[in-house]
Amino acid sequence: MMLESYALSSIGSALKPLPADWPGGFWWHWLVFTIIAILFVLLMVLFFTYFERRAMGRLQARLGPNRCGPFGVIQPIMDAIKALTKEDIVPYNADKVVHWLAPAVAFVPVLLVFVVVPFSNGAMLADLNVGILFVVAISSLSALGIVMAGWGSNNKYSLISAMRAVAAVVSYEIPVVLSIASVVLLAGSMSLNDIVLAQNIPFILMQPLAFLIFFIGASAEINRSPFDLLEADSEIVAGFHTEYSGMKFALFYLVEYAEALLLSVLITTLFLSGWRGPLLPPWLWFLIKVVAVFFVLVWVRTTLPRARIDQLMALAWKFLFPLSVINLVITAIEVLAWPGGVPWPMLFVNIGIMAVLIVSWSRLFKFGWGRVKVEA
Amino acid sequence: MAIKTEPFLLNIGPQHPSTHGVFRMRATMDGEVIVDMEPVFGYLHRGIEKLAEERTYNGFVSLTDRLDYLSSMSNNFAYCMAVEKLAGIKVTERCEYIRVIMAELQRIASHLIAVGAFLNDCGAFMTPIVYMIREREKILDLFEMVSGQRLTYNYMRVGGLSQDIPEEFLPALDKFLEQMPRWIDEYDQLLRQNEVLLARSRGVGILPKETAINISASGPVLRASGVKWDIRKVDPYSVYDRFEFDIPTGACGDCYDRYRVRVEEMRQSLRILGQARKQLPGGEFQTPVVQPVHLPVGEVYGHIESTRGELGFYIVSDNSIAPYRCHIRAPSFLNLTALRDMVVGWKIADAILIFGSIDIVMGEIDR
Amino acid sequence: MTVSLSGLEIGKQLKERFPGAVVEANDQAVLVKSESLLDVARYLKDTTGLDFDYLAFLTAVDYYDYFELVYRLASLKHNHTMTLKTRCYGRENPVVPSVVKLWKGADFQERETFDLFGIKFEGHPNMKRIVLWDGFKGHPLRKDYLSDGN
Amino acid sequence: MKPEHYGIGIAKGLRVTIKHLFRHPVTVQYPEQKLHVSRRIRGNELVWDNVKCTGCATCSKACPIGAIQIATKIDKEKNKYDVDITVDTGYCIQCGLCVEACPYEAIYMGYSYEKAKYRRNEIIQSNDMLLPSETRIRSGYMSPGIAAQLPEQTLLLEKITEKEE
Repeated sequence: MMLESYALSSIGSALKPLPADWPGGFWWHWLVFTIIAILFVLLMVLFFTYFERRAMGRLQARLGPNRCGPFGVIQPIMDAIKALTKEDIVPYNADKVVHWLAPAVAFVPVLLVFVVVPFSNGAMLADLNVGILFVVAISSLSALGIVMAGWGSNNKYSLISAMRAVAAVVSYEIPVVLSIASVVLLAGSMSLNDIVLAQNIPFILMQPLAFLIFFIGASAEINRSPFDLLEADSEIVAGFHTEYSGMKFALFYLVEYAEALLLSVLITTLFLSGWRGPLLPPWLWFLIKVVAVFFVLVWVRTTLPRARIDQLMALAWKFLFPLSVINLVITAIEVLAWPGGVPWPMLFVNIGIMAVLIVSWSRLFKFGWGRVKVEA
Repeated sequence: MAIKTEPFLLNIGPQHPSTHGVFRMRATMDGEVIVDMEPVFGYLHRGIEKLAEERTYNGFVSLTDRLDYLSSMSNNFAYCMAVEKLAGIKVTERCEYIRVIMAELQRIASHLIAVGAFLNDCGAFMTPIVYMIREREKILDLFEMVSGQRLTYNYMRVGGLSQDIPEEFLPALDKFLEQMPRWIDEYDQLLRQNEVLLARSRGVGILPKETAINISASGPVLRASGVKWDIRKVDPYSVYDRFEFDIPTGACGDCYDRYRVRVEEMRQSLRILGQARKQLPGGEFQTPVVQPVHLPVGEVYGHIESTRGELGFYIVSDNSIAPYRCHIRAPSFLNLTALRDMVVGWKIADAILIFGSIDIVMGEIDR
Repeated sequence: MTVSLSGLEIGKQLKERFPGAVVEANDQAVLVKSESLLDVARYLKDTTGLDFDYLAFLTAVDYYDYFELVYRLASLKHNHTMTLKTRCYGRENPVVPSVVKLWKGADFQERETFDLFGIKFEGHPNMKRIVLWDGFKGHPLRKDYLSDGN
Repeated sequence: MKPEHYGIGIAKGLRVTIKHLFRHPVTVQYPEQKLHVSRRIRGNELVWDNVKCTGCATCSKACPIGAIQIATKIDKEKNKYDVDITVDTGYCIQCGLCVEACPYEAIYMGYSYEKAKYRRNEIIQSNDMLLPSETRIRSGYMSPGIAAQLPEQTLLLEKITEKEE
């Protein structure tokens, strides 16, 4: 934490927006930010595992980990050591190559996405002008790793989980992308840095519906509760990582939290005006917002039961998809109607539209379906 | 179905996070859908019915704790009542009231676990069960105070109780009765209207009224199907005829109804507890005849409304010091008969939910 | 209050309806022949006024010479109960008709009785051991059972 | 039909969980913090009173498990009547029936609960090992006199008293 914040503060301020006279130019920038991105992901994941367990403990009237070190802060490191020293078990009859490759395949894409995330104004590894496309394209690749794990484990629970993963990722990609599209429409750019710069009013107020859809859709995609069907512990034991142990399991764990981090970072960037904020330095604002979003994720996970797979699909196609299309059309009209300036009316109109749409669409909510007729 | 698929066999259990013990469902699956299911159990079979034939009548009380280990007090109650019926012992008023208080506290404790585990099966990550275990802990404290144990109480004896309640018990009970309704309200707030829970449990695993009766279901499972059948009301034993309480019933017998029936039963139990607390008389807690040694020849069936349904002890005596035969009518065992019909056609996630909503305890099923 | 119907009354009714089926009828129970058990049970279940739609439990008692099967029936409609008994003889291969078709609740209980007493229920769709494993020797609740399986 | 199920239930649930964030956790940090158990606790390890015991073996008969063995013999050299008691605490189910059965109040349940053993043969205890000592405190089960001297039980009911609305 401290190390990375120090690095960010010194380098982030020095690197605004990318000094041409930096010795070595591009390559130094590349090296520094690669290290920052990797450190950011690893350290934040360590912090998140601790933070989630602690927050969840308190939300459940427990204490959470508090034994290792002061307030239990060393707990994630201890967990990592434990995972590293554990025996690595490969199930009999497993597809060994796939089984081995899966954790890495799952992990790399998540790490890649952080290439385009701005930690401060312009402080990012690559300011791609199609940044958001890059994010969308790369992040869903990690589903491949999950499918590989499910297939390679030679376990029926894992296989069910892998199939669920494919279904969930494919269907939730659409509402997520559509809701991002409306943000892009407002910002007028696909670069994440430009999107942040465009947010004089955070887009969560301008695009509440898009935010909601993105939040639900993305948490379904990264299998956070209430859509954690991939590792639904009460149904399919541990899903795709049932048969994983030791470091390979730790990698999956890392993926899970890195994805949660990615979700928090994206919501911060797209909807909560990223690193922007008064008084405090940008990188601190960024971190505060990321942790706040993650806390909401933890909070939701603590409270909600899990949806069923067909309900998950139905939510994507019957609820989120139409709403996101409507939202996109409305946003497009609004952008045409109020070109430039501070569109305050848009804010209230959008909030009103969200309320009306959600209430009217929820009338379609029905119970008791989902039984399949089975011929005896 | 248009696509030709091949069914496969999935062993859910005996070691699975949500089979509530060592229970196994041999499920034939078509993708996520269960097309056939066979419950397999017996992993916890200890032959308690046989052990009863080798224990004295009082000695067996401590083994009844091990039947339905989440409601030991009810088991003690049922067994002692059956033996007393056979021996013709009339226990004192105070003893009856204390027994009722214990049985109702036990009902709340057990339903807390049942509801919490059900919601946990539903995927609410640990939260409801942690909250509910906290409340159960308070009841266990009370039980520990009177009996000295937290799980296997072994508190009741044929002809009375092992000891009278200590003097600090009643103030603690008052405090509990004052606190508990608020907590139940809070749990209702937590998940009663939750859309995800409603979507998951409404209309899922419907057990129709006729089927419920035909498979000899009892307890909350039967009542959730809309049958107003509670042994406490229809065949009042002990002093239950002196209390005012309602029998909550469900509308259609789905998982949600079973969950609601349990929560409402907790409220009714609190009502009974309040009345029993007020009416609790003084006097002896035990009949002078403490140890019935030779019971008269005959047979008896004593049943009570245990937390999971009709718990009965069928005892045949041949005038020796131990029962000649002791059959235990275990409610979860019979409720489990319904499982296959309820599960087939639903998805694996629903199967877990339906299974959780029946609320079984393996100690009672395998015996 | 649940009324426990006297075996004498029902025994009388049954004697008229099924001559020769009732072996003994006392205050507590009606003992019928195992051949006519199914007919009697069907009659008890379907006759208006009796309506024994609920099988409270089913079990067996080993009396060395014979096994006595105990059926406790209840009617949720009229709130009354009765006990029906039947006997089966022989220790090698005792057989009684199954009542699963009438009360599905008998399913597991008959399997359990088979498992622990070795009484076969004719007509049960899935007559196999339920709490003990398939290779288990002997039937433990029999009075002459010894733990070495003989 | 009322337009419902638009998330009001979820919001209510979220409210309940966030409320708990500001409440005091109920966890007890066990080895450091210890609660007083019930005065009547049926802890492990029986305590035996060699003065009161007559060797009548009522406890042994009352035990549903058969964990207590009592043998009496006359020691002719010392002209003494000896009681030889052996308890297999591994079999003991802590039901307390022996304490109840004893006509002379010569056997007690133990008050302590941290009595794990490293070796199996330590579980089987006999004679002098069963006598009361500093580490083998007698519980007040079935003996109100001892119960009155033991500390009062900590109740969770009194510990958690937040939520006054």
